[in-house]
Amino acid sequence: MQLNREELLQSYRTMCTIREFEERVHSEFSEGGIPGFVHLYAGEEASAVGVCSHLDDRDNIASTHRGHGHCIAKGCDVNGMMAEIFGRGDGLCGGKGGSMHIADLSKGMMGANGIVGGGPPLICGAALTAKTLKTGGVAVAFVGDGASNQGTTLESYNLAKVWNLPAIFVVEDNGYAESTASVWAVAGDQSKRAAAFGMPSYELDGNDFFAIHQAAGEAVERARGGGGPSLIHVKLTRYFGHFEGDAMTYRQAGEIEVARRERDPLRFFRQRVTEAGVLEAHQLDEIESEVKRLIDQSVVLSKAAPPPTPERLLTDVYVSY
Amino acid sequence: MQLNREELLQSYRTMCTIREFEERVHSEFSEGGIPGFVHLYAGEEASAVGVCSHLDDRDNIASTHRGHGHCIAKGCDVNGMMAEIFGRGDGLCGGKGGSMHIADLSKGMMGANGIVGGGPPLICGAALTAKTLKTGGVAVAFVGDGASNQGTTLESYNLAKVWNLPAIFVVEDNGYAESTASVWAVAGDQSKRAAAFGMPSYELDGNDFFAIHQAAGEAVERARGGGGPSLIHVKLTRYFGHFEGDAMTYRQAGEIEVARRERDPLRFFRQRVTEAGVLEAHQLDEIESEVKRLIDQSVVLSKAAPPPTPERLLTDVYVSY
Amino acid sequence: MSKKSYRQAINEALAQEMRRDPTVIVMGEDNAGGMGAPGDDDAWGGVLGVTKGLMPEFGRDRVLDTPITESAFIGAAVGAAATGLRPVAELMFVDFLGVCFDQIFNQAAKFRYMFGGKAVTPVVIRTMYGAGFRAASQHSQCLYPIFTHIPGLKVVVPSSAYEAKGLLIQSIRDNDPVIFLEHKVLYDEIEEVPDEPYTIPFGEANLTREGDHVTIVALGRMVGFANRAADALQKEGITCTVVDPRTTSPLDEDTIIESVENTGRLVVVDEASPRCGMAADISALVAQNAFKALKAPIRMVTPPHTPVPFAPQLEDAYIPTPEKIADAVRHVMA
Amino acid sequence: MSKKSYRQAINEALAQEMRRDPTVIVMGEDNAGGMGAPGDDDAWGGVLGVTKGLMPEFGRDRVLDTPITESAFIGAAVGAAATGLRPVAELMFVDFLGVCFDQIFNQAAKFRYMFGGKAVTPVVIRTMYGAGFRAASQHSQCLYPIFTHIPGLKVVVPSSAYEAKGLLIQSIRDNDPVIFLEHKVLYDEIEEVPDEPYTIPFGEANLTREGDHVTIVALGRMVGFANRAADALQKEGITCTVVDPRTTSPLDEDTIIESVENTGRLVVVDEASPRCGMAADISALVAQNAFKALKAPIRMVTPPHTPVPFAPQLEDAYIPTPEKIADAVRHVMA
Ligand SMILES: Cc1ncc(C[n+]2csc(CCOP(=O)(O)OP(=O)(O)O)c2C)c(N)n1
Ligand SMILES: Cc1ncc(C[n+]2csc(CCOP(=O)(O)OP(=O)(O)O)c2C)c(N)n1
Ligand SMILES: [Mg+2]
Ligand SMILES: [Mg+2]
Repeated sequence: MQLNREELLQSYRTMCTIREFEERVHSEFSEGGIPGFVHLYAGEEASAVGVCSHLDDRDNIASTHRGHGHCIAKGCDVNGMMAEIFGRGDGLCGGKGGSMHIADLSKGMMGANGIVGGGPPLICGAALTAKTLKTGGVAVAFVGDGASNQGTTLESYNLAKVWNLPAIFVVEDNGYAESTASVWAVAGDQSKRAAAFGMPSYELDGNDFFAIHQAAGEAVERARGGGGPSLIHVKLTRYFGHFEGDAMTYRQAGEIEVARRERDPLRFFRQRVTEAGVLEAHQLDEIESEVKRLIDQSVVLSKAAPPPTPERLLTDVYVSY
Repeated sequence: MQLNREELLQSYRTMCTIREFEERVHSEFSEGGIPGFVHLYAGEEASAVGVCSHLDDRDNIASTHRGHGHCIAKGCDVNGMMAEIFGRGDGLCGGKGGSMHIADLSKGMMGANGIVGGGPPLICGAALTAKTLKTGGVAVAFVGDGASNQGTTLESYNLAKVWNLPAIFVVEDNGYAESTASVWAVAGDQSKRAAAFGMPSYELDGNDFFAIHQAAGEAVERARGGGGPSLIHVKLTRYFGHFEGDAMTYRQAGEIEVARRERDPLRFFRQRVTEAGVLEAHQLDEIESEVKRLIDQSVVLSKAAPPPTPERLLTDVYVSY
Repeated sequence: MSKKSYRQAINEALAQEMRRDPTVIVMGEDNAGGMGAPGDDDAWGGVLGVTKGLMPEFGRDRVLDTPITESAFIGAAVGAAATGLRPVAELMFVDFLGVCFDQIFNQAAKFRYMFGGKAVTPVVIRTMYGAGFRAASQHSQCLYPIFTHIPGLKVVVPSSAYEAKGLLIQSIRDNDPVIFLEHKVLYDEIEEVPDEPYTIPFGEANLTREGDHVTIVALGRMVGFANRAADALQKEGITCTVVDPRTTSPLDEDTIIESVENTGRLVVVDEASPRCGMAADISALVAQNAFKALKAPIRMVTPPHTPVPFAPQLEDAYIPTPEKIADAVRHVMA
Repeated sequence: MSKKSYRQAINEALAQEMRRDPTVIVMGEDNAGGMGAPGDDDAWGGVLGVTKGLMPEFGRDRVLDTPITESAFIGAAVGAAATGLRPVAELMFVDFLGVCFDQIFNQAAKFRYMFGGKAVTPVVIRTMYGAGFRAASQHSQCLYPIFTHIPGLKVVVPSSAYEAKGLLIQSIRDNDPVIFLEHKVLYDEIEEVPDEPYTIPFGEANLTREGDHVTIVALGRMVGFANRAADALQKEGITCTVVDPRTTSPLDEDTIIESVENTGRLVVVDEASPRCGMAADISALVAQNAFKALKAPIRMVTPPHTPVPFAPQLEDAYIPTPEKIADAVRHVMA
């Protein structure tokens, strides 16, 4: 699957947006402006963007507690997201959801999720809608290595296959579930699990946008064509703690530095496209500066925005009651 | 694993007891004497007996809604079971459990279970007790083909492997979950599922007591020796409906007759041992008559027994409250 | 208008809504049945035959059998509802909520609130409840107090065939997640039910009779029992108002309070477990909001705080009876 | 005796019981932490550090990390309890009950009854609850009314460090399944706690203060709030009895009823959702059994029937406050 220049630029812009968004949330959190639990996606950008660049508004994704990257890749408004994380009234969810519950159903983003393994069943449903209404849409569940063990996830593999759903499961294996290593907690392996349920699968370097883009393209094409579900297993690194505030004593000293230095998906992308002469470094630099301004602005706006008005406590429980 | 004569006679006796018990419950149910939901195990005897003949009182099993066979194979008192099914005060559970909840923890029988997939997590716990207290015990979960898809079951595979538990999962695949065929509802296959979680597995003819006995012996030995969990997949036929009262219109006409005629595990056993000259037909005939008398008597006793006294409604909720 | 059983009324509601709205689908274990099996195709219609006949009319694309994976398929119903279908998913027995509750109470129930009002999740979960079938502890529970406890869910407890049809059509057309509870012992109870589709609004209680002395609030199967008790009491000169709230969430607080203001006495009857149950919920409502009207202590008639026993004699002693209800009324009249 | 936080009190209870009884084991996600990881071994002690230090003392065989498979490991704790261990399993946030509830309410809770009294299942499930952490709808619920609803479970809601230690030791020694609920906002609250092990029996409420005019029943974190309200009211000449039931199941009905018989007025404060919640449960109890003593309507102080919102301003408006409690007391005094 060849990407043209425009698509490459767009992909890089999205990855940069995620990175910058997360770096900025990290620093704002440490300054105390952001309430609650926040889980950052920095380091995992190639997965969200590699997959979501195949999707459009017909398509749905379900995300995890570590959802900012998926939201951005699926087209959620960045200002609305930042305002949501700050708990503002004009946040994407009116300040009622926060980092763990950002959603925009109009963009096919069915929500970050505070429940590990919450997304895959929902995605079977979105895929069922697509199949029933013949929209041509597909549905993607992102799950962590930890979530890959959850019964809800494994059941969903079976249901997606039995119903022959246009569903894709992306296992984002960042080596840890909280402080527990995936090499310990995940018995067997992800591809064999896919095979055990009759699904084709891919094992990929999660820092390699192009590999993910290629595999996701195949999986999406298969799903759209009625060929049923697939699983994509990507190995990648999270650059921050499990949540903001995590001292990360369970990690190897220098682990993140090495990853940032040697396997940064953004740098990897830059190198590939510039070495191949498809894009020039200054184009990418420009994107980076633009993105920085955008994120700066989103923080400024969020800080200035008022909290939800008190009566919002009681609204949105039901459509009607 | 060679069985001596005594063991062979005992195995046959247990299989006959199950068969006779179930045939009798079937006829008593249709006469209206037995309340509630009853699921019969007839046709699947080789599985319960082939596996449980390796177990002793250190070992625990968890069963299913189709639990009579497992109970008998694990040594539950047949009179107590029959009385329980009739809802009598001297039933194995005082008449408070009924067919779906027969248990005898003193025999390592942790209960039939009204919840599909209820047993495997419990078995991880029994195996953990054995491992922690170094009893040398193992724990076995019986699950149906339908239950093999349940998240609780799949999670338990992972936990048993990660914790390296002395656990064995026996998937009793009788081709149906209620009226739904396992060829449809089970994506992929059972052995690949075991492999996906790093477990050794066996695919067996569930009518062949000897094959099951052999495989279960290996699995039990592995578990006792600290080698971790295994999965045994047996294909067999249930001779009655999903529950008593099921018209079985989803089955092929004559399906059961053919199975009874051509693949009856009891007949299979008889043929093998007599052809090999290890046992003689009259020995087996005697067992059959003895068992018939035993079951007759259990029905007579159960019918004569009084219901639980009214105050039993309020007892046994807590040890103390 | 014709005589229909509770089962037929539910089946008819499903069929009529499926005809009306192509986005209505039905799913559950063996909802048609026979999937992949060599025999009949529409073999079951669910374990007690409630959905029988839908598959032949609407096809396998709209009447879906499922593997026994309640988290996956109830969650799929929720996800489908959030993306444009109106699924009616069957959780065979409500007792099975423990293997799929997250998708109901943390996902479906909370989407709209967490997402700031932007989600609409019109899913209906049909499920069987109640004792009386000798089905023992894991197949006889009520459990609707648990759903009622959860903001974001609507909870419907139809007490008769007429109620079942109108409330189910309302449930399917409603835009919030609805738990629709069918009492298994009522399936064969028959009454006059209109042939055409109709709706019964949520949160509007039904006064099945009116009297002067005592208000009896009863739910589901207990509505019939309460009326039998009231019949008996009438002979003693005690007349009762029997209130069937129809839905526990929303609850028609006004009608209950108004009735107690008229009668001054309240008996609440519920088949669910007593602790944090519906009887307590309704009693507390009245103790807070109609206290001045009360002439006697409120009386609750519920099963004891025990699991449901198997033996028929014990199960019969477990379930509230018309006699126990009448006794409670006599007690508040004393 | 020394100052200890609620967190330390819980940790100490666990350590002391593990020393006393080799069959006590602890399990949960990251309960030691670092399993399979290259860094520290005892890296976490659970997500908020409550079990930290146990693994170094008792080893990996008695402090087990688990995969994120709550059905499997909570079920394993139940199965282990039924076969000879005394597991203390951590369900990180009570909000996660939806992925493992079956093993709790259909298995652990019902074994003894279904099996005719032959099972003993001494499992403790420790779990965090409550709002105030800006953790939003899926990490802030109380949900203990759901456990309280289920016959066969015991439910413990410690309101302070002293209570937590004594009640947890009791929970571990108890022979029934116990749900032990830790309010996340209380973890850093400090008070004098005896160094030696001690138990606080279940079903015995604690009168944290005694007064003449109103009985306030409050649970968990709300006990402190009720006492703050009572402090403020004292200046107005209103004296309150504040009852901390400590356990919602069993519930010390006698102490509550007796207190209302003395004061004639009842305010019930609970952080759980209102419908079929603990406030309703206790109100109904009193409306049935101490009606004659009541001089005024019962008043419930709870959050509204909504999920827990994220934004701090909304969350603060959601949670009951000492001011709202005081207002309710003034209301029943009016
Ligand atoms: C059902 C449930 N169990 C536990 C948690 C607590 N929890 C939140 S994130 C997390 C780790 C998830 O690990 P993984 O799936 O690998 O995702 P990652 O954080 O690495 O992106 C845990 C245990 C939860 N939110 N939901
Ligand atoms: C969680 C749950 N879902 C559904 C049911 C209803 N049910 C009881 S047995 C059964 C079929 C089980 O099939 P299988 O596991 O193959 O066992 P078999 O009956 O064939 O022995 C179903 C769906 C249940 N008891 N529990
Ligand atoms: Mg991870
Ligand atoms: Mg089967």
